[in-house]
Amino acid sequence: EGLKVGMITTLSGGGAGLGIDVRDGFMLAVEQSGRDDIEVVIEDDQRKPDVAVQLADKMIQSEKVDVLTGIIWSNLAMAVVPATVAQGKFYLSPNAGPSALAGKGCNKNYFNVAWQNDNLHEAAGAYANSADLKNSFILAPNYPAGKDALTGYKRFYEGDLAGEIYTKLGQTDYASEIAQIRASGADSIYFFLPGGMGISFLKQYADSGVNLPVVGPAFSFDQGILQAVGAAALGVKNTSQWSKDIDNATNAAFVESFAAKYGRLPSLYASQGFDTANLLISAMGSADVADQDAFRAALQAADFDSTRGDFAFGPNNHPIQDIYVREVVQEGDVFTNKIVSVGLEDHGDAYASDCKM
Amino acid sequence: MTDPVLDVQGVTKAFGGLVASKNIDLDLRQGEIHALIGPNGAGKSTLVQQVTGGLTPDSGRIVFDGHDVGAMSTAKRAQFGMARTFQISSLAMEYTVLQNAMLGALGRKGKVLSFFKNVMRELDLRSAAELALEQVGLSDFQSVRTADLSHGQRRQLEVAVALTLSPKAFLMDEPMAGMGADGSRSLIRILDALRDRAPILLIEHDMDAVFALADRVSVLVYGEIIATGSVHEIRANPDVRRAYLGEEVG
Amino acid sequence: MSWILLVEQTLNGLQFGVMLFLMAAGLTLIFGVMGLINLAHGSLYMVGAFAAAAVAGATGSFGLALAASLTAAALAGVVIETTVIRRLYDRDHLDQVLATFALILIFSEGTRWLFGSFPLFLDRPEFLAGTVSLPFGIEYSKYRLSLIGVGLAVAAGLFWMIAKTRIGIQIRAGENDREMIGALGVDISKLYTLVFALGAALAGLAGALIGAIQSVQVGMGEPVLILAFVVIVIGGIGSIQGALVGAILVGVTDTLGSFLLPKVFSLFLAPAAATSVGSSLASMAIYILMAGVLLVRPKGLFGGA
Amino acid sequence: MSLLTMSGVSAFYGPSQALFDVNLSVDQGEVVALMGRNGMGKSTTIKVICRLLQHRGGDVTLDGSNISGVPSYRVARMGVGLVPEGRRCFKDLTVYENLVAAARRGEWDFELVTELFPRLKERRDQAAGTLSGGEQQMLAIARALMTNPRLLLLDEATEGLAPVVRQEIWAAISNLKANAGLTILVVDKSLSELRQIADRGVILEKGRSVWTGQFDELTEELSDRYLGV
Amino acid sequence: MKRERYLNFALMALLLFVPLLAWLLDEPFLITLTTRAVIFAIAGVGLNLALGFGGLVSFGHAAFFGLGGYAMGILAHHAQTYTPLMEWPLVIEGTKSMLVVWPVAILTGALAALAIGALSLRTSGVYFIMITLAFGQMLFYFTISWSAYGGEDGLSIYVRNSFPGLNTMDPIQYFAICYGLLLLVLFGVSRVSGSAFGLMLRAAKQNEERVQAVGQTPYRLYLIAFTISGAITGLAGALFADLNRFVSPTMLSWQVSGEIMVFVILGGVGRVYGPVAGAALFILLEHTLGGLSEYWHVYLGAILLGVVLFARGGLYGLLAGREVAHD
Ligand SMILES: Nc1ncnc2c1ncn2[C@@H]1O[C@H](COP(=O)(O)OP(=O)(O)OP(=O)(O)O)[C@@H](O)[C@H]1O
Ligand SMILES: Nc1ncnc2c1ncn2[C@@H]1O[C@H](COP(=O)(O)OP(=O)(O)OP(=O)(O)O)[C@@H](O)[C@H]1O
Ligand SMILES: [Mg+2]
Ligand SMILES: [Mg+2]
Repeated sequence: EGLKVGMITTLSGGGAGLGIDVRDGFMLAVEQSGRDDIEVVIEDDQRKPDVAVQLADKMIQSEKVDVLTGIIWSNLAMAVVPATVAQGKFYLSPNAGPSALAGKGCNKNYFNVAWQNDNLHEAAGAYANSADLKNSFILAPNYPAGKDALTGYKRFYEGDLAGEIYTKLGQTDYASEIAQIRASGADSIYFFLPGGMGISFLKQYADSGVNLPVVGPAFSFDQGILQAVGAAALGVKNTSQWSKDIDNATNAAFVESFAAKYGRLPSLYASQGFDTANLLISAMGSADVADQDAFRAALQAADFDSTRGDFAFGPNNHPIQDIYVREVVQEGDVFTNKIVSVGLEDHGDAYASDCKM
Repeated sequence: MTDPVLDVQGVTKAFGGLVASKNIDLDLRQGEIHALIGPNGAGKSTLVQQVTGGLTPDSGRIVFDGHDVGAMSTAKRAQFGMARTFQISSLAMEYTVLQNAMLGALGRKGKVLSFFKNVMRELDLRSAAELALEQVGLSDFQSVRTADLSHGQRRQLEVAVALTLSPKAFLMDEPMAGMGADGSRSLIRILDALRDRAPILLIEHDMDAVFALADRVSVLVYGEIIATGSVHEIRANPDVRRAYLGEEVG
Repeated sequence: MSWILLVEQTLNGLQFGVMLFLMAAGLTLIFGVMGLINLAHGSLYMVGAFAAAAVAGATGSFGLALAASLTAAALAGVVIETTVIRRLYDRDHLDQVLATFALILIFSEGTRWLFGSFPLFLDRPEFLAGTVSLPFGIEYSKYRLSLIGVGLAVAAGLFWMIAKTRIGIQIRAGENDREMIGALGVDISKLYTLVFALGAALAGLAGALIGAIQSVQVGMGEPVLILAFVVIVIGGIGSIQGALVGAILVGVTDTLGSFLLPKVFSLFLAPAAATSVGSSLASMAIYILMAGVLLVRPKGLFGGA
Repeated sequence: MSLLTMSGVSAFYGPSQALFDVNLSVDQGEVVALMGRNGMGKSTTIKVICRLLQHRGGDVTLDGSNISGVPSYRVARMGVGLVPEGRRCFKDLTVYENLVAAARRGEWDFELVTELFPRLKERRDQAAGTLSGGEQQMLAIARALMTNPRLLLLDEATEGLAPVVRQEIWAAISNLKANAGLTILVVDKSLSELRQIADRGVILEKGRSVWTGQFDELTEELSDRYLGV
Repeated sequence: MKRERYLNFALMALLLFVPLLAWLLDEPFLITLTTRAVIFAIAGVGLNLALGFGGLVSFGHAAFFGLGGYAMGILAHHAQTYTPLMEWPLVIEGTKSMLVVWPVAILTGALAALAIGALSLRTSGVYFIMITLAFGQMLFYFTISWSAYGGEDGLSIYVRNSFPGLNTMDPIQYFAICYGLLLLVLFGVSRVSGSAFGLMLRAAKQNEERVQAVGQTPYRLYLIAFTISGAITGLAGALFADLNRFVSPTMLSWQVSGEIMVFVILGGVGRVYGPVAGAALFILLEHTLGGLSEYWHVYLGAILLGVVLFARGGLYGLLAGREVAHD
């Protein structure tokens, strides 16, 4: 029996790069599987929650899909996932992992194939301890994901805080924050500024004469962004569950075939899309989606070759995985990342204990 | 004699260094047409603006129908029964001629906070509006868009709207301007009959009209009233002839 | 908190303001002089930044990149003026809003089509890298300092052009009565094309200059556009001085607001709550400023009587 | 030779026709009065000449060349100066700026026009929108002169002016005609004043030119029928 | 005039026919899509009252839309978590009944519009556009950081609110509710448009001086219109939140204000049914173009541009001709 997947992701407007990577990674895996019984319906959510909700309705009611996936942003996921699983459909998250869906709001039909939102920040906190950083200055935008980020960092970080700032969402000028960092006596900086915000921050930081070690989650040092930051990012440590130099055959083949097919290096989002598809395909191999319980068990087993190597689901269907520390390096003309250490090994998340399924 | 309907007492107004009204006293009595004439830039429109509420005098009092209206808004004064026509037509250009006339009738009744009844079916208002249009000779144009009227026709409509207000006094700033000879003549007839309904303060450069209509004439020059009197006295006044009328006229 | 830091933050606010002015200048010119609400001004800013990034990428020269940003934005300006905008002058603001909103869609997705969905790289020139030392031990970015210079020069030039030159007078006359200035023998449509191109070029220049220290990506123009509107409304539409003063007010309010408000709240709130409330209020600060200014002066600071 | 001719001109505002078959010519150095009651098409005719309104049928020629489709600024540069109905001064510009905006090379300059209207010199830096009605009218005339026209179109140029000033303006116009050879097409409401300065008259009735001729040929019956006087 | 009436009828019939057909064919999504258009139409009709009739170009109507949404979201949130909304000085419980939610949303919209309008109407023209935007942005940033109700993540309501005798989770029944409300709002607005208030309001749009001279105060007329407009848009917000079972700060963003404005302009400013046509066309375009290409915004932009340039007065201007004065 075939399987119909609905992918709702961001394909137009400012945040389109992420959605396109997830889609391309996903479709690459589907294509490589050689199966013709997977049908994927793709729609653009324009990064608007209400549009995402409408599309989910459409996919479920009209397209009659079995599985939904694709959403990039936490606030869109919060709008779509509860209703989707309530209607008895599976949802596989290739990117967003809001805490509300990992703890009390978890659901047996909701699987997160990327990370719980706090994970990368937690690993960064752990790394800071191991790198002997004792006085961090931390900043993030003033919205739920930003607050989660700093909470995640502080959960593992043991040193003092030289300062803690919430910036405006979408802010582009960071002179003021940098001045505060300079004046604070910090010995390091941790920041979570996704997308264009991170690019602006790093460029301005590099030009400010302040010279402290910087740590961030992979989102600001991802393959799609690094070229735009340029040399300003060199040497920065960042945490990620994936890197193109993770040493396993699946990953090597993925990086090579992705680059060959799309003419660019894959990003972590692409790897997440790729893994999501492979998880799905592995489940199809051992169960029929019509038999929900069997299919769910097959998903839970996570019996697929992940680009990240070891991959398993915790009791709340969120990943248990290694989180690496990477460093931004230059390879020829290209800026990219190299693994320097493992930040947290077999790491789950802080909310699993609240989850009662 | 009864109190004047409008009594302007010692009004002064300056724009920077230019004093456009200097301590002006002027009144308008029941049943009369009082013409205000004077050279361009003498301060006639400025005075009307102060009376109607567009400008606030620097000092002086404006008493209308027994109320000191000097500090009131334009709308409030209009509700007291002060109707004006503008020197440059000021109409709702997208409306039909009839709708513009309805505005006056409606404003007069003060029934604006009615949200559900179709105004165009309020027959008392409508007949008031139609009557006024007939008086100025616009009956045939009732359903023409105001923006499609010629300049002179707009002037006529301007007067019609003032008529629908059935006010206690009219202030008319150059109502004849832009009207053709026949238009002027019929307007003279209208105004002539109107003075019994409400007195008119008439600003006009058309001397034929002023001489035909005015009971009294005041002459304003450089912000000061230099003479007030009957048509006959004013025509004979040599200062007025020099400052305003010129040689050939009169 | 030291006084030095406060001085430095004020300087940062000033500099942010001047940056906003670069963007707002073209907007106020088009808006005030031609009476046109151009939502697509942010798109021209983006065009400038992308052109600069593309040329800098190919040639490595920042000078050429700036030239490219000016040319590309001016050209885009001429094209949209002659095909779309000129049909909108005698329409009401609403039609202009809709049409230029449509232009944003076309420009944004068109750019993504051409350049892909990922941000581009654009860096300041090497000789402006690093910092200079100012009095009181303030280290200040050379590049930002030169931005202040460029912004002030643009302000002076524009002010002179609009207030004093014959062309400036004719443009303002056209704003009052376009048909009439034509009937007096002035080819107002050519003039407007020129002004529009000039405004566009300024936006493009701003995009390139600012893009060098921010991210060059699709949609980059929209947040700045809103800020630029705030600026010109505070200053009074059409007034170049107003735009400058408004920009600096917005810059300083924004910078000092996000810096000081959390500190103020921490005097009587728990630290976590203070940062949160303080930063929330800081994001609203410029809008509160704008509403405040308009309530006291409904036509902005320099907006006539 | 005719400086301006209109033959068989028709014109529309949207769907409604305002001019039907208008014929008119103005010779070099001549003053022609355009007359008719309110709404008969005088201003429309003026607008057609300076291209503020494009006509549909017939021909309009200026100096022998057909000006259909020529934009208004070109016609102005060919020497047509307009004093429009309702003044249309640039209200936010100062008096001086109003004049500078229109100025073209020639005899008329700021000094000369303010000699004709000294009041304007006094109000040099005042915003035109705050001038009195009559002052604005003076400004509109002065502004047209600043373009140094060969053909001057005056549409109710004396509306709202005090009688003395009117007389001055008519005198100045006679002067312009006599000394500068200026050609003038004038719309005004006072028949008696037009008689004094115009060489010829044209009467419009419901958008048609119904009479053309010398003023002494204008019988009482005609003027009563078409002008209401 | 006659043409306009036929057009209104055809439009409303179409809006009714499409979901009925979809219902027969079992295409529930099409019903939802039409419902979305209907709700946006209500918001647009609300804005049109201020914008079309009063000339008040509000760039902050998303605030009323969003507040209506939050009014519904907060009430339902408290009801579904069994926590009272307020305990002092009196206990207020949440609710999941539409008959309570609507009046609250309407009142919220009206009060917000009254407050914002009272301040904003001191300005005019472009300044008014911007000051309403400013108030909208203030509320937007406020909701983003309003962590009690989810901040940027918003609030999810798991099932729609209830309406006596109907199953609101059934798409066609929920559609019927929204359609009924649209009809009601249209009826109300068209009466207002022809009323004494409407005549004076539209006169104020054209010429304030004239309105003052006949003894009326434009400020008061505007404020009343703005308040009613905010109330209607607030209602639309509550319906929209219920449709999605979700409310978030996005509903208050300036893009949403822009979209509501687009519905009005696209349909025809100042035409009572204009926003209905505008919203329907916009949703149709958004939905059909989305499938064409990743770069579908280019086509959307081109079509919108075409409408502005070549169809003066929007769809209604194109199809029903220039607005004819009521007689
Ligand atoms: N706001 C203002 N600022 C400066 N001067 C002004 C202002 N308003 C009017 N004036 C000047 O005040 C004087 C009086 O103007 P007003 O309009 O009252 O004249 P008027 O008697 O009505 O003339 P007219 O017959 O030409 O209409 C004029 O010289 C005018 O320029
Ligand atoms: N902008 C316009 N749109 C539509 N119709 C118009 C417009 N302007 C004038 N008309 C109509 O065209 C006809 C001629 O108008 P025009 O302005 O040429 O008259 P006029 O002879 O100058 O009259 P007046 O002496 O009143 O100025 C009138 O019937 C008028 O209603
Ligand atoms: Mg006057
Ligand atoms: Mg005329």
